[in-house]
Amino acid sequence: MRYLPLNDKERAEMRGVIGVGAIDDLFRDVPADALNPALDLPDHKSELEVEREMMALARKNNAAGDTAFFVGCGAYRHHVPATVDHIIQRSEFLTAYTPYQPEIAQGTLQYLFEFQTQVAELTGMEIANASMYDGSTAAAEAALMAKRITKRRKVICSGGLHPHYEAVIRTNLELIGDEVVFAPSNPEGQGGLTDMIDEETSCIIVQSPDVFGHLRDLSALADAAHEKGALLVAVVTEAVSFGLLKSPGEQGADIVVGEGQSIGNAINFGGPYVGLFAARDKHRRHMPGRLAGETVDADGKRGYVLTLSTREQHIRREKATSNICTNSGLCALAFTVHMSLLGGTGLRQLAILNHENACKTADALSAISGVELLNDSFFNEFTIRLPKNAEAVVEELARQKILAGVPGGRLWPGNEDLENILIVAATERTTSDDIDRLASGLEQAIKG
Amino acid sequence: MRYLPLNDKERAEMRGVIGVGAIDDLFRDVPADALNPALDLPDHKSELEVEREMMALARKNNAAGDTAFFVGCGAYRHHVPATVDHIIQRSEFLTAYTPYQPEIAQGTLQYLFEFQTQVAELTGMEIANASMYDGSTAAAEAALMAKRITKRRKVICSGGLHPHYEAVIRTNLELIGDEVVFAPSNPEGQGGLTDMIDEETSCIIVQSPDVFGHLRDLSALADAAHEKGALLVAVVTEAVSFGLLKSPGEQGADIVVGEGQSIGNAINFGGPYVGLFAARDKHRRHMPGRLAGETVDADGKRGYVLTLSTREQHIRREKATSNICTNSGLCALAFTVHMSLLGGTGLRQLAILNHENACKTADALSAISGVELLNDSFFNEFTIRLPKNAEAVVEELARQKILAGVPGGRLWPGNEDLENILIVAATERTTSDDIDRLASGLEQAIKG
Amino acid sequence: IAEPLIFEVGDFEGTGVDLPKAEGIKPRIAGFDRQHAPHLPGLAEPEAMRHYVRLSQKNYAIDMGLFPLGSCTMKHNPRLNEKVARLKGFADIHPLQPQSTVQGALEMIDILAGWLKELTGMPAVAMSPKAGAHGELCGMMAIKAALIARGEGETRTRVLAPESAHGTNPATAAQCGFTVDDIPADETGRVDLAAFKEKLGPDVAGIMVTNPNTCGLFERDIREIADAVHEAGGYFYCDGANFNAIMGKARPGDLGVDAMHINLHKTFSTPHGGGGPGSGPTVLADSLAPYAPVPFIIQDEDGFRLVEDIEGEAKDAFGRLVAFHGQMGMYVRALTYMLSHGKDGLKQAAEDAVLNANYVLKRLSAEMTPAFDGTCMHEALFSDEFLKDTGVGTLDFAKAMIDEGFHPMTMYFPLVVSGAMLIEPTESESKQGLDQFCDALLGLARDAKSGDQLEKFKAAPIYSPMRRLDETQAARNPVLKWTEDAPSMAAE
Amino acid sequence: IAEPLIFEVGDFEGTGVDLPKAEGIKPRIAGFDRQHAPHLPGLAEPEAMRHYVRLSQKNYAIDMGLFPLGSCTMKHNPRLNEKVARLKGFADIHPLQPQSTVQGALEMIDILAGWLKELTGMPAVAMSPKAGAHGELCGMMAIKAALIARGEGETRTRVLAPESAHGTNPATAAQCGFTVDDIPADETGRVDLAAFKEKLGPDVAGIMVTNPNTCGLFERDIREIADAVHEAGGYFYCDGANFNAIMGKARPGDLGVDAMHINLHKTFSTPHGGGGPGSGPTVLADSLAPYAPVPFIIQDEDGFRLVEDIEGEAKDAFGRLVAFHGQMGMYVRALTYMLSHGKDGLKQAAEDAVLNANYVLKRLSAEMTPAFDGTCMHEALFSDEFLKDTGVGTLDFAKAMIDEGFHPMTMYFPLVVSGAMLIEPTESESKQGLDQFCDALLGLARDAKSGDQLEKFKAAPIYSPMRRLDETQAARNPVLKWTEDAPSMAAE
Repeated sequence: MRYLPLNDKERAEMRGVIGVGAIDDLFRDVPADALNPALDLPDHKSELEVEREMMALARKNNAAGDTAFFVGCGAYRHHVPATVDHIIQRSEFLTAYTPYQPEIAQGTLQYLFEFQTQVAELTGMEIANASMYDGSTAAAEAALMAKRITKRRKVICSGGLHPHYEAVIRTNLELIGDEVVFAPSNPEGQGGLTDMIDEETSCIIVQSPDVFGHLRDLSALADAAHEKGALLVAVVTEAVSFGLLKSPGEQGADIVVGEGQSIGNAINFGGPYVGLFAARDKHRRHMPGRLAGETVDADGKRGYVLTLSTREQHIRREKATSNICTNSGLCALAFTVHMSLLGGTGLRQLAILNHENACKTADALSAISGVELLNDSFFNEFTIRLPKNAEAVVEELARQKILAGVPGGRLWPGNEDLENILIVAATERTTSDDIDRLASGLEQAIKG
Repeated sequence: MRYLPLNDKERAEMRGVIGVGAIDDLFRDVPADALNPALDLPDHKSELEVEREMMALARKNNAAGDTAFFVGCGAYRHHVPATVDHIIQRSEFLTAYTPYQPEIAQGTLQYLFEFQTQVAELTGMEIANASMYDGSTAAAEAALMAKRITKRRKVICSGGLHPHYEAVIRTNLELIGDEVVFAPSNPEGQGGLTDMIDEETSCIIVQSPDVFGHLRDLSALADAAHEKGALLVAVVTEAVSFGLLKSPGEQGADIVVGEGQSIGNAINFGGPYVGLFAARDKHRRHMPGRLAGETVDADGKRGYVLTLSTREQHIRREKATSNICTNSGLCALAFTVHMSLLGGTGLRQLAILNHENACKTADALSAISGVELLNDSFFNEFTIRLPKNAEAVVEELARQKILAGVPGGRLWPGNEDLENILIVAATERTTSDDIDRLASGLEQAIKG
Repeated sequence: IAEPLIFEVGDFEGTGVDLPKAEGIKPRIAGFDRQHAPHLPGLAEPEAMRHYVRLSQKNYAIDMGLFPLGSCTMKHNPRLNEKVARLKGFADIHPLQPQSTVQGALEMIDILAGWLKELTGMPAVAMSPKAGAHGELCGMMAIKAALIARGEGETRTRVLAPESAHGTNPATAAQCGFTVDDIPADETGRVDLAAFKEKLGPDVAGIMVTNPNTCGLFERDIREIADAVHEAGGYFYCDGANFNAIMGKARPGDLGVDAMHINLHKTFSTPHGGGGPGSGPTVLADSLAPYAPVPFIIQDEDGFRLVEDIEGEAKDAFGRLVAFHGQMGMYVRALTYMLSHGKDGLKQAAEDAVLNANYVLKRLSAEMTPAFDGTCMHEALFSDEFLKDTGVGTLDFAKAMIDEGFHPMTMYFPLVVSGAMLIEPTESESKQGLDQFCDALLGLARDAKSGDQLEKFKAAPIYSPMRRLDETQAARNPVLKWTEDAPSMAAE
Repeated sequence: IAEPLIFEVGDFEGTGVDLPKAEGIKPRIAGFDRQHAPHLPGLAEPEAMRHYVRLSQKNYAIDMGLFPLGSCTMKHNPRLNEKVARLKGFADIHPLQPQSTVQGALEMIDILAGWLKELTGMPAVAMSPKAGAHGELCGMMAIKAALIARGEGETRTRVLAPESAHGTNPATAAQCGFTVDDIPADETGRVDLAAFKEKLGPDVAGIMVTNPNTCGLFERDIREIADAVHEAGGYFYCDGANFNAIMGKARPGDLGVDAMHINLHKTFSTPHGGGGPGSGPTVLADSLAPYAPVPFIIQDEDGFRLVEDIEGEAKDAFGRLVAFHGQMGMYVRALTYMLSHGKDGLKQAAEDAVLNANYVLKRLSAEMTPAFDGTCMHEALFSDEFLKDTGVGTLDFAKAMIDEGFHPMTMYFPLVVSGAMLIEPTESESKQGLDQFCDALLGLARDAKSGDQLEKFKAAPIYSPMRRLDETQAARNPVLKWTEDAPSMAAE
């Protein structure tokens, strides 16, 4: 086996040193009838054969790059500079362990510190952690954090929250007996959230741009929440929007969580992604996840360490802020490198391009007879209502290598009110040709 | 521009320090009417756009991996472990300069030393250099080296030599008035070379396996050459054959040149490749190209330097052994890494697989009525004669995504004796399915 | 040489990315304009490349040498895995594109699930957990859901866990609303069976046991433990962090386990990446399988299909753990690793891992104090007994390893051993490499005992990019991001 | 820490590659069996990975910092180029597969050829030369062929070249059977026009001039030189190694040049790779174009077509320089670089390269001795005048740069300047980076002049993976490969 350096001669020699005759002498504690089970699995294969087998599976999928592509809803297909993948593949980053030994992990620690600074600036918050698994788990952690801060056990989710995010929050909280109230999802815009906030509410969780693409006025919601002693948790699933839109921090959010995939990371069929988590400094000891902090070494030189670890499970065990003990290090590095290339200026330009392509797509689609655009405002994604079931239309267009967007039926199965809606995203990768193909394909599909 | 770190403010500041007003003040020596020509070229583009443009060109080609593939004749499609490409892409190897400063280039120097050792062992020779551009230029350099050693000006090329190699040798020698004698190419086997050797002959150049796939008895040729005071230059275009076949060194060759592409490198439409160059130790001061040698540093530690540079053009100028002042460093690294994974044991296994797949292919094709196998012996490539023009057959099969091999007309344009032959190569990547497709496609094409 | 932060080298007005020109379309963002571009520098590509290349050179990594981290299984990360994970058919597909266009991806996940089930002898697996701790959460949530379904959600609230458990175990139990009750270890380093049985009762939801445990030992009473907890009406959660020791050799499903997470980034070689991303699929026994979260994959006449609707077909599911379907990129790498090894290679890997650990245990016992008698599984545990009265602590000893060119071992864990040093070499090490490592540690042990080199240990590391860092100062006055004009705490 | 050779760590019986099993088919190799497998070790993947990763860490590279190598143009290598070069449509096509199946590849080469012709103002280009020196060979062979066609092959045998020429120029001329005659430099560092004209005669084949020249100066009399050599019946070969200074700013074709090679690995950013592979296409004027070697690409109604037959359509071609069609992998990278920059970016790059060099020239002139008055092009040349009587030589000064974290500059070249130091920063450097570099060099110059730090210079480098290596010993008793049981010359 190409990955195993020992040969049989060495194995025998080592058994001799240890003083055992057979390898199974080292497995004596395993119940004899359970040792060395027969397994219905193949034997080892050459790299050539494995690659061929995996390529055959990969080829059965319709890669986004081979289509006119308009799918979003929490994962966005952006262009990532080649430099990013080069850097994250460097052995010293790729195969490093969690930086618990800071003397030989400054590479990891410093980029996490840079990442935290970038995330804090983008979200408009005071501090950020070193990343979470993804946006949805970050949102659940935010709800748990709000509970720790407010000592209240009721969470209100906006109807514009991505339904997967809502499900993750609900799963984490309801199993332990907390209450999760979810406002109904309305593709034409959300309202009435403020009336739901009461003295039991730990936080309201609001996404903007929301899952339908609408931009939300977080300031008003923040005021309403704060008035009742509750926190505002803002959710952002498209990190590129930070380049163009007012940050949640500026609008009074107490915790901002987000999906960072858009910057530096591929769509990867849903993972791995990188959760962004930012908050006010006063809440820092309630934060989940890792934090890199600045310090000095024995020679007085600036360096970085993991800090405030008394919040974490390896110290606090059942009293920890969270059971999480990894972050999404390599994806955070991809984010940091891409962001360090973009800079604020580049991110703004990128955001404008995204918005412009979405505007052009929206115009092209809303010109089709029978198609209704439901958004007054949007960033790079919007919702249209079709005269027929959107899921069927999407399937039909997929056969023409047009991936038209996310139909309501996919995210809200069984919800008849939403089965005709289609959520369409554009990015800087969207071409005029893509838009033309979508528009004409959609026109045909509606007629047909 | 993403690759240019200066901004306009800095540029102005720097011009101030230098004491010039406009940038063109620094270009004063350029004739004014030639400065800043209008160019009929596009302006800069984003990475996204460039990638799209290059991908569009790449997609117009029929990649070997998407076909049943049997093309060889000096470039072979082998499986290269993923580790190889990872290592050659490391910044420290990829973006390093020629190792003229050995204190900070031990990485490059040590792998070149390892490469030289591997090449010497594979070819069965005493020494090897740090690589040449490719096999064909190495062959020309070998002819020039033989001239320096023997002080004779006539080279004899075997008819089994790859015609491109012969052309390169001829071009390098005939322009300076030397004589190149080329025995006629006979796809059924070469003979009569010994009779052509005389006292004016500096060397005979013999390829084995030859371009038609035949294995040649080098020992007899070496004896005949040595008897007349000439040298035997052996050419090997398929480095994997070293795993199974008796080395040229064992058979008395004085210089061995080869194409190293097969080990570690992709087919790359012909380049970059890596030339192998090995010789007897007594001729080392006549060797062209770079050599890495062992030495010690000021602390007595073992290290490596470029050595015997008094042969080279930067010291000897017009007296140099060759004008060559690069090697094929990164391709040599790929060779070295792949070879260090294979080891002698793995190379032998690989060679056997290649030979077996070629045997299976030969059996399948020679079973077709009208197809004649011309080889008694071969390694992973052989020649068949078809009842019709092979170039047309190859074109027809290409439309079915079968790349059947190299037709005689491609390598010997205008040679009617060779227009019906087809040279077919198999490697470890050849599958039974590929062989079936080729055999049935060929059968149809011959009938049709 | 110190590497500045990007904020200290980059141009805050600049960008290292070229983009197509915008057309100036009137924005439709309802007045939510960000007034200024984010205040972040944009580095030209050559500047960014150098910054991150130089930063990386301050890291230690598996590709440079041994990572003897007990309980963390840092093994070789094959580059084939990286290559395959970047195939467009895996990396460039969207989680919400029509399922008819991603049949190969669903099939790939299904094949991987099949391997995990067969290797563990368990009938079901929840693929979506994003890391080991997340997999624990998945397993404990399934237990919670099963208890609720049985009507015992309110009454069974106590979870038992050995003192030697990973910190995530109690944290996870607490996150699911359980209380945690410690089980003591016996003198052999295993669960004290009598003490354990005494703690069983009608309020026990289950037990969380790591096996092989964090002392590097196989819980030889595992079946008795399983039977006892089952008899008491509880579930058996197994922490699978140490599965590398027994993959292909023994199956948790044959030993009475109800749920176990598998760290794809430990056992199946997906890269650790400086702290993630991980992936922690959780295998489940029949008793817990119905409660597995969405999404899961089923195969019917139309091909593979994701079940995502929590209200419909998956009505018993305890919910959803993540948006989308989990760590696809890690699945691809793990399956590639499995296919490469095959059942024979995985078994050989487990055997080599155990052989290597015992070799290290044996050789180091010449100077260091093994925590327990006898052989071990895939990791060797030592106590600081041999450092007694030397003035050298476990931390000093570990930091001195850095100067010998090695990453320190796991220290002060498990808590049941004084000044614990836990060494897991994995199967990726050659005998030559292990001998170098052992020689270096034996030398250090002798130096420590010699009594005249205390200074060296206290000052270590010296040959690293940084010397010992002041963690107390970092925690007392946390600086968690770069701020313009903030005074640096560095002396230089 | 010393890294052993693979021969010292690997298993000579082992292999780190798994292969499908052979079937045992009877070989058809006519008895030419190799008796034993080659005696070479096969390292397991983790061993090989560590070996080469650790080796790499002993290298300096552009991705780590400035490479101030005059005449070598070490600029940033964009990773986009690497990505594109690995597209299967470029990397996985065979040079002899039917041309109908590689139309995109031929088109790509044709587009690149178009850029090269437009940027140089020349009507033709031979793409196949594999490196700069090979491109010189191509150009000089074309000249030889043209002379032969004119019936002057035997009579025009003398080539003129400035003393400051790259060593490859005379070596190339000699390889084509010419003799070489040196032209002296004038006091401004340029070709001495009068001396040059005196050397012209009916036996002159041509002149080889680097422009900008190796003193970093533009040959301001270039048109007069061209006219004179043409009038004398010779050809003008221009060494294009320094084209980076003028790309987009001036075209050799507008200045009377007949042939010039272009180093794609210098000017157009294909990676230097520790010494190759390079690529050196040679542009040709109408006078030489008919003699261009095969293969070349033409476009007709059927698409793109390679002309390969030296007897047929290409009957005037002087022959063939390489098997197949040249350095495809480098073409892809170079074209990607060109498309990224565009004509505006290339011009800006040349301007920035010249600006950076002049900034360095100006700043360093405070302590170091510029070789010539006035401004320079893309590289700054200093003499060792400022080190006079310090005991510090150019070599010592350069080695001391290593301890400051920089690669040394080009030393002792060009030969026309005493103890020359030739610095080419390229456009890839930021002002901040240049200032650090200048500060370091100014500090070294002051240290050298101070007279009390001679030791430091003589001992340098100290902070590198190795100290100064004994090149004399290496050459006196060459050890060119590892041999089992050979006594190592190392003291350790």
